[in-house]
Amino acid sequence: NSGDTLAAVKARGEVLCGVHPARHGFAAPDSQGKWSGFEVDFCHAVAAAIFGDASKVRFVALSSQQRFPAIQSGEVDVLARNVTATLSRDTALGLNFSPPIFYTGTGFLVRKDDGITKVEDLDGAAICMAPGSTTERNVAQIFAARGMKYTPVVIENNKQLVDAYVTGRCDALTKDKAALPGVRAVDTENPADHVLLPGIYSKEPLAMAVRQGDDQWYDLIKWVVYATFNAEEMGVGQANVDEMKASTDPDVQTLLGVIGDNGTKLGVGNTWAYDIVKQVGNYKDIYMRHFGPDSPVALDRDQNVLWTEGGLLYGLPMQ
Amino acid sequence: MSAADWLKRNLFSSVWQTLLTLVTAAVLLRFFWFVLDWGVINAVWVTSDPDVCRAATGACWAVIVEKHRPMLFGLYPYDEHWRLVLMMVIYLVTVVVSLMPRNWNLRFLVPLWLVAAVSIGVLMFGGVLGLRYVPTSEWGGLPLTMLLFTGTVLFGMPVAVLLALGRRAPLPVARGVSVVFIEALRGVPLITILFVAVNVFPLFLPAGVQVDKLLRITIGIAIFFACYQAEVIRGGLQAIPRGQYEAAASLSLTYWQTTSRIILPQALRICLPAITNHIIAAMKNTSFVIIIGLFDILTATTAVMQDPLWRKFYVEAYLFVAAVYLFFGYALSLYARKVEKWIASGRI
Amino acid sequence: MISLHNVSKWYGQFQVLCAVDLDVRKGERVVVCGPSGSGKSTLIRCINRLEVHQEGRIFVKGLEMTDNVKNIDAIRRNIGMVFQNFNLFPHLTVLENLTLGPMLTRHMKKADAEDLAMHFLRKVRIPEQARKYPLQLSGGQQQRVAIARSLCMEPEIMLFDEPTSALDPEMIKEVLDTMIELAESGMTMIVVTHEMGFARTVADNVVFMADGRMVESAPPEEFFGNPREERTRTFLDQILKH
Amino acid sequence: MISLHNVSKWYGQFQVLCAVDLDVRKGERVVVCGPSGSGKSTLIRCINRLEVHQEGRIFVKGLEMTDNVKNIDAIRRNIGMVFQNFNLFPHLTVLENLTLGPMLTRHMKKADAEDLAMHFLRKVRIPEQARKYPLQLSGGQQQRVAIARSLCMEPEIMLFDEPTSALDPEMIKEVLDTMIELAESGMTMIVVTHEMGFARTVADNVVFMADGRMVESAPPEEFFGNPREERTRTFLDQILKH
Amino acid sequence: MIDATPARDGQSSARRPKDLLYSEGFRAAAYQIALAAAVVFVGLFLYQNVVENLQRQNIATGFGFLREVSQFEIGETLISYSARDTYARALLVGLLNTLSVSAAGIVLATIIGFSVGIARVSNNWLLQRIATGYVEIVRNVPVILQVIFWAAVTRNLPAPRQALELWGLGFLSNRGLTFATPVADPAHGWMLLALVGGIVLAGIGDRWARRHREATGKHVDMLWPSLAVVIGLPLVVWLAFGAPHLISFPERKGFSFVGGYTISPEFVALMTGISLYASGFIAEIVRAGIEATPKGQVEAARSIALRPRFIMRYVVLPQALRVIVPPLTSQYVSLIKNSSIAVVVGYPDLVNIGNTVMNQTGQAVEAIAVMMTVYLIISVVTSLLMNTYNRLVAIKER
Ligand SMILES: Nc1ncnc2c1ncn2[C@@H]1O[C@H](COP(=O)(O)OP(=O)(O)OP(=O)(O)O)[C@@H](O)[C@H]1O
Ligand SMILES: Nc1ncnc2c1ncn2[C@@H]1O[C@H](COP(=O)(O)OP(=O)(O)OP(=O)(O)O)[C@@H](O)[C@H]1O
Ligand SMILES: [Mg+2]
Ligand SMILES: [Mg+2]
Repeated sequence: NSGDTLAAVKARGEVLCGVHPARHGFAAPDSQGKWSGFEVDFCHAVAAAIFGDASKVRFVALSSQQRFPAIQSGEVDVLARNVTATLSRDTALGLNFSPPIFYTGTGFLVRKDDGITKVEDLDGAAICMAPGSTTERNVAQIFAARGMKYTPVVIENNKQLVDAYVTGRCDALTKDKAALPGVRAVDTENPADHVLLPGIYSKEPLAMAVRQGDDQWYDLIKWVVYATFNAEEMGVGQANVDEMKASTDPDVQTLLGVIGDNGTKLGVGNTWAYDIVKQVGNYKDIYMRHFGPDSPVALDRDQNVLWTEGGLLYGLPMQ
Repeated sequence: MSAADWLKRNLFSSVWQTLLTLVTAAVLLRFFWFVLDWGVINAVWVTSDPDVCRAATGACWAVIVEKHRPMLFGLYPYDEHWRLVLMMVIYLVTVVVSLMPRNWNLRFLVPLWLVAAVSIGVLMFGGVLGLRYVPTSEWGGLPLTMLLFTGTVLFGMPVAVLLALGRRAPLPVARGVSVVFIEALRGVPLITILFVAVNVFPLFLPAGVQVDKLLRITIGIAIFFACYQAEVIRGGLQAIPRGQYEAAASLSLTYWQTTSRIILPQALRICLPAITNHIIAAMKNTSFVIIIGLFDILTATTAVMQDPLWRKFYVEAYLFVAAVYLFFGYALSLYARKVEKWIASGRI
Repeated sequence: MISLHNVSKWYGQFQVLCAVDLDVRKGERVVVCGPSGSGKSTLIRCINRLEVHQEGRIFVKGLEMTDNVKNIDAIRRNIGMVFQNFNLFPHLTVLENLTLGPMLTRHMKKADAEDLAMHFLRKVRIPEQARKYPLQLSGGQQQRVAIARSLCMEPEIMLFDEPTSALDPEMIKEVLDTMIELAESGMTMIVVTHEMGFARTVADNVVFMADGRMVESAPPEEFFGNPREERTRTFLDQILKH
Repeated sequence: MISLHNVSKWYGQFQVLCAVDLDVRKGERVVVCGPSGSGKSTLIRCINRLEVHQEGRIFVKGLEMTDNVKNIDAIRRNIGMVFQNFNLFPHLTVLENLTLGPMLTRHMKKADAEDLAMHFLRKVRIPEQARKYPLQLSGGQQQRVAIARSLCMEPEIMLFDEPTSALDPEMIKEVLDTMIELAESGMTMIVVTHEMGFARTVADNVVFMADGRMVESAPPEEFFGNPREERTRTFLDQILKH
Repeated sequence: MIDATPARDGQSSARRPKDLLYSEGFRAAAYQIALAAAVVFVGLFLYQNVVENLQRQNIATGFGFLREVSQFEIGETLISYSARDTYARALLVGLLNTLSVSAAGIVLATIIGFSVGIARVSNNWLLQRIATGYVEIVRNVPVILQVIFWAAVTRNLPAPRQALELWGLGFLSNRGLTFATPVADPAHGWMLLALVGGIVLAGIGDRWARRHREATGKHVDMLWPSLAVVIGLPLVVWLAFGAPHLISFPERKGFSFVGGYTISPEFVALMTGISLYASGFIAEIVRAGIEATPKGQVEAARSIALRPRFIMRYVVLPQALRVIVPPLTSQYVSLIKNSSIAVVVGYPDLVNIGNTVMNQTGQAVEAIAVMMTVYLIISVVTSLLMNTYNRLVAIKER
């Protein structure tokens, strides 16, 4: 089993990547059907590592209900679909999680003129959420802990869900906090009428997921993620990667495949990390592309900064 | 009968009837006036500015003009929409041609459908002749509805016939298998079958074997359709007098010869109206794929109605989709009525 | 040609045929009569294995009728059967009704089968109806088509089960005429009928059945002139008074 | 008892009855015959107002048939009607079929109604079928039940619309026998039928209709022996040759 | 082969072994064994694959998860439920919601369906045309489109603050239909009892009237007395309790309303969609039922001078119901099955909850099996009841 997936992907010539059907900032097709987003770029990174060509990905849009069966049955090779890594998913679902690529928590989007400023104001509110999400559980805990009541309105279809909030059926929309700015920016008529409640009320580490039992494939995914962290840490970005190739720093040389045979160990070409940074970018490049101040879904990096800056991103050494 | 007679008999035959007529006519006129006022007089037909629509008191048909492409074609790559238009033309021509009785011979129909299927496949998938490859996960809109529907009927009808024959077969095992299969599937909602097709079916396959999701869903709907249709066909089979079997036996025809030449042609003619009803139902049922996120015309429309600027005009958009279904459903039932007439007059 | 030894048949508890013996030689014409429910239909349907007998043996042209598919097939090809209510295939034209058997079981070419069909349609005197559908014909015409359909299989034996009883009086004659012609051409025939005039004219032997038993079997002169059994006499009295 | 003056009726453009005159005295038995579609059924259905005539006047026992509900009700109580296809209520037992009318419209006690019903069932000779459902009976038995059902209303007049034409030959006799008995008991009857034997035996008058017109009306000896009209003769030739 | 008569009384098999191949009995047996083997083989193959796949990927199996704590809330519950209850209880909540929305839908569909069906056979040409148009439209637009449409309509109702007031008795807003209800009072229980008592009394009265008629021949009209006792008895009880008339009026408070009773927009949308869709089919069934009673039946009844209402009651209705009830029931079953599209609009029915459970636990096979089994049980029970009914009312034939 080990090695099956990589061999199959190579034979197929493209990576099958399960993504969210429409989560602005993370994954969404534009009106021309071209996918873009933070998680989409991680899929591209995987393709770049394997084929040296970031475009060799096929995106499979998955509803929250379909995402786990799709990865389990092999319909997709890797899941980059706002999956919160949890113990039960790791075990009972037969998954393995990459290092988290995005740290967030449960967030609430509310209407400004309702005068809600904190979670405590939501007592008795109707709250829209997706079924079977970790958010659904977190909300139950957040409200129970404060002795408050709410009416869940649970809708699977993401369009219908957002529609229910926007039309006023719900007082609040709850999702991963990182997903809400996208909703506000794209789906509301006037984004200024809606605010995100401050504060983070739960842990939602989003990670890529693969099937259990294929260690080689799991290793590759894991190190693709670390490569983006380490590249940022070493100051190797899309803009300067070619110059950095000439760097004498052995760590940079190892990363970019100038020396060593990390690629061979992973079962891909030795310039795999170079290809990632060159074609997709390091973590910061990817983040800024989709959540930077100029993007429609601007998001502070919060904990999503390197450990060296007090954040949670910590790439293991690539020796 | 003179017009006055007719009016008297059908509308004003008694005081009570007259009253009823007047009240209904009043309500009806009011309704028509509203439709006219809202749907025609004050309607906005073409504009790309939603504010123009908002200012109007009537319908905003402009939303359909403005959004027709994502509504009709879903996620399919924008620059490749011409392929879908071409596909629909080929599809409709093929269907219309094959519905005409004078074309009913296999030597013409089989090649026709093969050619149509190949060219539709080439257009939809691409990847050859310099066409860009488009995986099934990006297919959508009306073409997807058409493909689901056609797949359902083409795959479902033979299965239905087999199940119906199985249920009437002289072999108890065949009967038992068919009965359990038919009744179990008819007892559950279509949604659960779609769930199985999407979420569970892959687990039934050996490791490494993959079946395209669209194909799985089509098969799911088709089998569901087949179970209902099998019951209809069974009704037709039961209506065939025993004498027909005996006459066939005395001509020494075999079971399959009897079935295919004598019994089925008659049974299918007998239950044609019910068969048509279920075929129309199959067309409506394709809309269930919204639940599993396939981008048929209905899903595509709900997605388009997500646009905050145009969201307000959902009534117009859904009326449009309803009209599409009504159009095809009505065309099918008109055609079926015509076929019944042909059968009655011995033309076919 | 045909011989039945000791044939019995039950429907559940009810015995329809009790140890029936019958021998029909080549070219012989046998008329079977008897009260309703006496087992006449069952008898001739057993010869064609439209019903399965449970005891005794049936031979047709030397072949025994068992559950051997090959034998059944061979026997059925040699036997034509005409039913009370015609059982034509309503979805096929007259011509298609006639050519179906020859094409499918005798593997004839279409053109040959149609020639053959037209030949027999002329014989039953309705060649002009070839392109019509059965339900567009009168009962008498339908029955003649049914006869022609059997003849197209060129059988050596013809079985008739009350071929005229579903017909209006005017039409009975045309069908009986056809059957008489057929008899004169030397066909082996077993006919279940109550048309005693027909029996007198063509039968070599008249068989009387009651309660599943063969009560009497005799040439027509003897059968009508001087029946041996009491049962036969009562039956004839009833039927001829009418 | 019954008299029709100049009765006419149209279905749309098509005239079914053209100025029909008819007088039936108490105890008289009239047989109506004529080709199919000549308006026989329509005629007797007008007498019971199952159809509405558009011109002319109909009197039954001195009451005129208008759209007066009371009159209609009174007249219907005096008239029993037997249909070609029996029209028994299939969801009720024979006994219930018979007692329904007496109990609901004549306000009889259940016990009395059942006694009455059994009386008439005996009269039509099937008292043993009282607890069965109509569809469990043979056609002849069903028609006799239908006659009994009408009789249970103790009408003074009985109308029969081809009471035997849906029956097998063996059953015709039993129904005709019942009707003959009824005639002998002195009931006023109008019978639409093609059973000329019956007409000869019991009719006081035979009426011949064609194209909605009453062509001839005469006592049976005269009607059969020496018909006045050419139409009648042709019709009788056809029907009696049979 | 005569397939209309299975060879149940086939003769003893042929005598020589070579003949065996040609024996009808042997062939039938061989086909059966082959078919059975194929079925078993395919079944085993699929089962084997599932087991292997689950094991290889280390996916949990079995129904043990039903006893685990669900950890999610449900918006509408008929029984007490919280996030601390088990998955099994969550599914039960879903099932009850399925049943309640279906029950409401069945009532609505029946009322509309019968009205339209009767209008379809009305003598009034205009009414008949309108009914026909209605039937054609509601039957031919996919039910899911109808439900989505009504969901959009309910969502686009005004917010609670601008809610439409309904004659001071309630509000219509995008939070649903909120209406005034009497404040709970011990009298209500007794009134319910009185209502049941009234219905029983009316039934007894009807039987008495029939006996009386059978015994004396006199007809007593029980329609008005029955109505009086059914309505009157609860009224008397209400008065006896001092006519408690406190009513809980809904008021705007916080995010929506307090007081009164609220039906959620999802419930309204789902119920409206599925019941309008079903009403079209029911109308056709009713029309067919009415037209199925042969004209001769009515004529025969008229000829024994039965009055129109007796003809209706004793001749037409009993026969029409036999035709109507079986297809009507299967429409009810398909309405129940259609309620599963709740998942699109977010009404917490069995499938919606099952869907959540499936996502939470990842045990798709088991969760879907639970849903299918429940619906299968509903179908099977209904068809058993229907068979019994059919047997009871079947018109006895030869
Ligand atoms: N499939 C069956 N099951 C049970 N009994 C049957 C079956 N077919 C026929 N019978 C009975 O067997 C008896 C003989 O039937 P058969 O049809 O041979 O009589 P018949 O002499 O041809 O009468 P008829 O003149 O009415 O055609 C009848 O009593 C009939 O009721
Ligand atoms: N409801 C109707 N609408 C139009 N025409 C009708 C209707 N009922 C009967 N007719 C026509 O009226 C004519 C007389 O019908 P009627 O049933 O009285 O004939 P009949 O003499 O009883 O014939 P038969 O012997 O066939 O019963 C026929 O031509 C028939 O087609
Ligand atoms: Mg017979
Ligand atoms: Mg008539």
